[in-house]
Amino acid sequence: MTENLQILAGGISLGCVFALLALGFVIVSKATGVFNLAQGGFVVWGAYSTYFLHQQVGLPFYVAAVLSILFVALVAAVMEAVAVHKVASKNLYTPILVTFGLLMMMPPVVSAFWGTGQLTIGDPWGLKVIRIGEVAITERNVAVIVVTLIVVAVFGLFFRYTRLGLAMQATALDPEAALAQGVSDKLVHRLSWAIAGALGAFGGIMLATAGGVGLGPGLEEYALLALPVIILGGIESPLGAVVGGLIVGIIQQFAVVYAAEDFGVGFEEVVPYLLMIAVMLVRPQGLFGTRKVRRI
Amino acid sequence: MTGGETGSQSSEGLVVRDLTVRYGPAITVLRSIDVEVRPRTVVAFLGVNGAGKTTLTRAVTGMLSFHGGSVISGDIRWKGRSIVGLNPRRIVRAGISQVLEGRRIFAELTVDQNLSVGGITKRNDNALKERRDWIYDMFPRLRERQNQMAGYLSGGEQQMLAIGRALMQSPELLVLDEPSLGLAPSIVEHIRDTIAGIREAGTSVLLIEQNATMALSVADYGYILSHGTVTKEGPAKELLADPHIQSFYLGLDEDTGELDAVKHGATA
Amino acid sequence: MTTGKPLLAVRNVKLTFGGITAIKDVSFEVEKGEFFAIIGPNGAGKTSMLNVLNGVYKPTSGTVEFEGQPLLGRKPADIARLGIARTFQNLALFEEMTVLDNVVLGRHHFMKAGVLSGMLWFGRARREEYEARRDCMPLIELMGLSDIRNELVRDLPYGVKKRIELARALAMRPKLLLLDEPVAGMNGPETAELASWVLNAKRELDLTIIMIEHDMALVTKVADRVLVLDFGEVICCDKPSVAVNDPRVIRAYIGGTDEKVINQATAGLKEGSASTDTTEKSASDAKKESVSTATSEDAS
Amino acid sequence: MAVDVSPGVAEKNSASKHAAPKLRLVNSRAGRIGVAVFIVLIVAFPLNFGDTYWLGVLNSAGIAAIAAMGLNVLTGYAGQLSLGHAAFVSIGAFTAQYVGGQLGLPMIVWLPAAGIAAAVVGAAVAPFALRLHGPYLAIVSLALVAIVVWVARNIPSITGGNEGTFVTAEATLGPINFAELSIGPLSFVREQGMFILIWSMVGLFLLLTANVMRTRAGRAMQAVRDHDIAAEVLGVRMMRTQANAFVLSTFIAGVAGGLLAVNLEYIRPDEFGVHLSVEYLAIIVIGGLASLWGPVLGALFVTMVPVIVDIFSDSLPFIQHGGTDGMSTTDMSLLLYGLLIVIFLLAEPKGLVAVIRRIRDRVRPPRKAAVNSPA
Amino acid sequence: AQNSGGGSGGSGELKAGPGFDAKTNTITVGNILALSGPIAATAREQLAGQQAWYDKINAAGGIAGKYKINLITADNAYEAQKAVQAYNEIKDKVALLSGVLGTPSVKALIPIANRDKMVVIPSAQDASIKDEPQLLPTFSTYQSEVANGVSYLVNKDPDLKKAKFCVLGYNNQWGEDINEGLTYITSKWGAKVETFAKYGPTDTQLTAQMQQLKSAGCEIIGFSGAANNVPAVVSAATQLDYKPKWVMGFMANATAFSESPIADYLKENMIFTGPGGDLKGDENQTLKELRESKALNGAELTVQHIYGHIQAIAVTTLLEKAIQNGDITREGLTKALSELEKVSFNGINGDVILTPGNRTLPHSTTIYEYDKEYSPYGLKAVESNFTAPEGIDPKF
Ligand SMILES: Nc1ncnc2c1ncn2[C@@H]1O[C@H](COP(=O)(O)OP(=O)(O)OP(=O)(O)O)[C@@H](O)[C@H]1O
Ligand SMILES: Nc1ncnc2c1ncn2[C@@H]1O[C@H](COP(=O)(O)OP(=O)(O)OP(=O)(O)O)[C@@H](O)[C@H]1O
Ligand SMILES: [Mg+2]
Ligand SMILES: [Mg+2]
Repeated sequence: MTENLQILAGGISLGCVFALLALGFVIVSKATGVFNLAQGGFVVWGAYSTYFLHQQVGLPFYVAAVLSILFVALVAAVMEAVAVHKVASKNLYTPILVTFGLLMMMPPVVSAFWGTGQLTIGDPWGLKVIRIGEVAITERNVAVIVVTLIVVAVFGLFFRYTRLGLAMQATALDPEAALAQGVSDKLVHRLSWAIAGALGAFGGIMLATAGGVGLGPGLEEYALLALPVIILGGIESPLGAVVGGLIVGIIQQFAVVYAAEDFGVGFEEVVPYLLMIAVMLVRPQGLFGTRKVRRI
Repeated sequence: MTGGETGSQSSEGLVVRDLTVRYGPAITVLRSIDVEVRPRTVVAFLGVNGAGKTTLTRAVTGMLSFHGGSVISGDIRWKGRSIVGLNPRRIVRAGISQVLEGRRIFAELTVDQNLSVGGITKRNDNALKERRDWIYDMFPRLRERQNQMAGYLSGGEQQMLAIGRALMQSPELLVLDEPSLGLAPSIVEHIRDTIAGIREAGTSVLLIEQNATMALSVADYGYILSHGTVTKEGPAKELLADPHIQSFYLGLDEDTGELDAVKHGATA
Repeated sequence: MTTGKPLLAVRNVKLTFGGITAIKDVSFEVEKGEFFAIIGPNGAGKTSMLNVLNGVYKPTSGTVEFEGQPLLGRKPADIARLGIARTFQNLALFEEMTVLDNVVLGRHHFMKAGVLSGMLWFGRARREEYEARRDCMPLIELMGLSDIRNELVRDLPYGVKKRIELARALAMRPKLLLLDEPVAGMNGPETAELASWVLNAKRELDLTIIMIEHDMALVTKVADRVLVLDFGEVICCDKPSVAVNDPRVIRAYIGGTDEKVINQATAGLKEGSASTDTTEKSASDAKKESVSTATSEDAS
Repeated sequence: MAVDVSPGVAEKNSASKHAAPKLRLVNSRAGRIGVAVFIVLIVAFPLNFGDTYWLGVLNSAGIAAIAAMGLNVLTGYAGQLSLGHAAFVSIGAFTAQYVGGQLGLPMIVWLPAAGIAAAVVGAAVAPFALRLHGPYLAIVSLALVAIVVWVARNIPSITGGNEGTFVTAEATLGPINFAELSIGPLSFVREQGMFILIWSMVGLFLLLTANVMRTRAGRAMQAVRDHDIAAEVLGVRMMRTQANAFVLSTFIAGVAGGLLAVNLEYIRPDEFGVHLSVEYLAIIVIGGLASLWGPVLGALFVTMVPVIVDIFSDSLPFIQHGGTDGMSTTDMSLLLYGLLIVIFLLAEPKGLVAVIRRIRDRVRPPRKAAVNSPA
Repeated sequence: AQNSGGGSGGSGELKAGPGFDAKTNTITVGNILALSGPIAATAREQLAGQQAWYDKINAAGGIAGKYKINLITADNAYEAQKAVQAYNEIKDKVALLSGVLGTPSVKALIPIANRDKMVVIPSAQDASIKDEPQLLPTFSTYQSEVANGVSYLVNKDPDLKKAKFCVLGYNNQWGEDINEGLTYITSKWGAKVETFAKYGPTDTQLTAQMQQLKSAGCEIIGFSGAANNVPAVVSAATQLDYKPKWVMGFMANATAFSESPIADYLKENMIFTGPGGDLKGDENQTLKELRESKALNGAELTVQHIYGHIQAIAVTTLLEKAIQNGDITREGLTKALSELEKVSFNGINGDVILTPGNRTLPHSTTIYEYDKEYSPYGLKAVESNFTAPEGIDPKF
């Protein structure tokens, strides 16, 4: 029992990391209709700039983290302005590849500055553990879970109740019509990228903590792990990202223990995809997605 | 220039002077156009498909650059200030709003949310609420459907929504691009009355129409656009009476004979 | 009209979407060779009715028979094969394909060749392609599309697109042609031109037509019978001259409060029946240079 | 250039009433010369050009071009965005080794078998795709990659499991062994023979896709892409069309996989991952979606540009060589390559095909198009 | 093993092929590795390690007193297909390949190397390639390493023979290798591998695996994984308050760990295995010189440097033999390889015995403990060139 609770706790924090990474995709997709592969780059930048500000400049960790998140948000917005905006409404394919090109460019820049070795980001959580009854959970995981929940709540409210949230949805649906109502598509697009950048950066920082995988090259790959989560939850639904993340995280963790041997090598790696397909068969728009409106 | 009957100062309202518009490097669509929309008037624009009517609306509402077009020469003044090069947001805030050709409602937002987007530049919630009620009164059909995804509305309902959305901004100049397209006669009539009502309420209207009978019957003044230039203009009544215009732009009933021939050929 | 077995029989069709009833209870019959119009206020369920006829929507209840065969439960593609073609209210062309390819697609179900023989450009595939193009060329010429047949549809003006849609539907050699607001967005002469093409095609190809249209002048002129829908229900189904004078139709559709609207709508009817002389000019000529001298009563 | 059924220029006034347009695949003299040159080059070029490095690069490009042609059928012509293409290439590759290597059957058997195996799986997944659109399909198709890698890792008797397998299938056609080509007294290196094989296949598939796309089945795919409901209402059977697109696309992918296997001589499940799928997508977008030559041009771009950039960045002064920190040549070329993709797509979202078309139009102005303003 | 004698190779008699510049008497050797991405740090250190040895040989006048060695690289991005491209890029410029990083890349090159008669020194520890005729493998296998590591622990504390032995490893061949080595050595005292917990290289959360190991009561765990997996391992173990003995490969260490919170756990619970010896001591002259070499550019000596050094020693040993034979063409080098009986590494690695068709890879392994004070690399040799007294299966 304790064992299972322990695995559940692990699954929840893993799920929250997935959710954070997925949310970045979801925001951009919801507001601009672009499927943004560069998200992985934000993860890298967030982690390394925090390292730089904390370990090299000497700022306190939290200050460094907040500054990095802001910095990456800015970088993301600039990227959107310079490279993506022009092709955003072209078709589905061109923006995917432009963002792929952007993704390719980011790690080399990082490794030019910080080399290719493993680094220590110096987070305050370290390996500290909180025990609740028999179940133990690292402080870092608590931080991930808490922040994820806050972020998601904020987003839910934001999209439902604010003008800007509405503007974002409208722009995604029809940029010209939104523009005609006085909604600046540029502002909306940039803002959504900035948010995605901030989320990616936060995800990156958490991944680079000692309780994560550490800071090193290849961090951008982790963003891709969130892809099945996005679909499972529904590509335009922040809530879906979270529920999807939790489902995948928890089931994957249990699969590691209870199913791996019977289903062959590498089963837990396909678990997210199998879950995604299972959901797709029943609900092609994902758990919380809405069906595309089409009529003739 | 304009032989209109209203003799007010031309620094009021919308004044387009010598406007030339081009798409890309080479496609010139409007050539030296002069247009004027005075306060509290309805001005109709007629012309065959591709004449450049929509392009004119884009020039006025700042949407040209979105389509890769630009003003090459000339000026557009709104209430005395040049609005060439302003972005659509500034223009909306200056009091010009538009109904795009082809409805363009937000298919995956509800009817209500569509209206909210329409009023997005306005801050006064009470005023918005009143405005919304006013629109629902004007189009009761929309009220019935207010929580439905707009994409599922019928063509005509979508057109009503598009007009309603533009009116949410309480504009001083409303630019309508083919508002009667696909509407039932009673609704066309309704919209005609609405346009007249809007004018009475102090808003001027730039009306682009294929349904010339409808347009000229509500307009004060009219322009005929052909291949990017104004080939004729005048008070709406005069245009309506002009036999050339009748034969080109007015309703089907003029051509009775031919159709009957074809149809009778069928039965013969 | 001839009686006997109708070409199309719609009985007690009901269609709902979630909580919304698009069609309440509609029954009507269309005879072979008839020009049948459907009118009604926006959102009355006209387009939905066409969608039911060609299988895009599945009605909640009711039956539809075409030439005695039930249509419900068949896929749109199968219904097309039975000989029902249509055009769309909001244009549904293949934008990234050429005009010619769009029209040739109308021949799709008359052709049989699959991927393999197409790949090898051999035998049937090759023969069929030649035949399909040969069959489509007259239509393309008829609609005045010859010069642009290799252009991509995307860049063409609205009016031209409407003509391509019609050509594409006619290429299917349908028995029953469904037209959803074919002249929306066209001015008078353009409307006349299109109407004359439709009537020509009807005669030459022996078509039965169901047309949705808000242009009452056109409806009164070309239709044999008019079905009037309101809120998904039939409020009238009769000759145009009868329908437009039906008070319920006037109230629901044409605009009951305002006399002049009725006058406007019925103007064509009166004129049409009054006028007997015919002109030799083709409709397309009329659209171009010649200035018609016909007069009309001023609507306002 | 692209699939073109246009009549000769002389016919443009359609003097001949109701004459069906001619259906020549290549309708201009320049075009026909081009085709002839292409065919001659496939044989003449490798035999006179011995640089195995560049031949090797071109061989990779050729295989990528074939695989991308398959993706172009699905994504370009049929409008289904897929990031799962690498999975089908890998099925083809392992099938080729199983049939050609383990069973020892000749190329005339293993090459089609590679295509068919991939196509069978393609046909099986086609029905799912019908319900999905846009990014949904893209990501769901990613699952294919993950699943195929997982399966391949768990059937070591065929795939060699994690560690992969050497490829012993032989590239022989009757007496011709492309891996050890010799003509009379002349014998050629492997790359030269493989060039002839690979680029002949490129030519063959160019012809086959061109034919499909100008005939009934291919037209239906494009129609479904542009407007599925309208296509259905015209009598196009969605399911069949979708399945056609998947089968054709994956068949081509499988054949490409077979060629990749013999060319590489060693294959491993993990090599056919997401990055490969993205590369194929990059090829068709950079080359030009839904165009015949797009995949070929795109493949040349995607395989040769990094090589050229590499050579170029090698000579940049501030680059670190050897084992110490600093930006390596590799990082530099990754950076430049990413930058090139971005710049190129911003400048020409329609791809290399559009660039070439523009250049051609500048050289030889197109005939006036009678578009717009129906006067 | 550096038989610097033998003046038999006058340039007049030397038959040379690609990679030899007769004007400068320079022999060029090539490296195929990834200089970007997660593996780049490893690659760079290996290169520096190779360069250090060549510098030393060149400074002493070169092989046979006159032939200098030049090192060039090509990038494989850690992909097999790119490795083939990289191979074609440099093959005409090199006499042999002094390093190919990554087992997949090595395997992809085997058929080509066989055809071209190219000799390749693989940077791989895979037992399956040890008898490939064109390869000159130099390292002990993963199997040997983990076996030695566990044997070391058990011999220090015989009570541990009754411990429960487990594996936490990648769900790929590397994990299988560790499992195989551990199964082999534990069978010597009648034990077995209780649990093999698997994870993917990109897994961030290892709580479930750790719970699995803990529940099974594992006390000694063989690990396969890279440095970037270790924080997650330590985090999960700490979370569960779980402290078995871990036997890690040297690839699992990173300099950065010494200043990170995981250092204490490493020190208490982990030993590392690999080639080399006392990284800071002076007993071994080769290590000392390597540590002070210019090629390291002031960096702290790591096992990866030694790894590269070992490859370079193998290269020069082979070249000496070939030069003695008067033939450094591809065929000549291949022949020299087939004639070479063994390669020795000055005490930084066990001997490779090159019995044709049945080679024996080094069975000895240096055992390191982790100590962050021994910083910053943190590996402190507690036993140099240790071979399990139980013996190592010759097939490893
Ligand atoms: N973005 C664009 N780029 C290039 N040409 C354009 C663009 N938009 C419109 N055009 C061309 O400009 C001309 C005028 O178009 P416009 O849309 O203004 O006509 P319109 O009078 O509104 O026609 P309609 O009655 O069909 O709506 C047409 O020939 C059209 O092809
Ligand atoms: N797919 C759908 N989902 C939900 N509601 C729908 C759907 N299709 C149609 N409706 C609803 O059914 C009603 C009838 O629509 P329909 O398109 O048939 O009207 P119409 O008579 O063609 O109107 P118009 O003249 O404006 O085109 C509308 O209220 C519309 O909102
Ligand atoms: Mg227009
Ligand atoms: Mg309708």
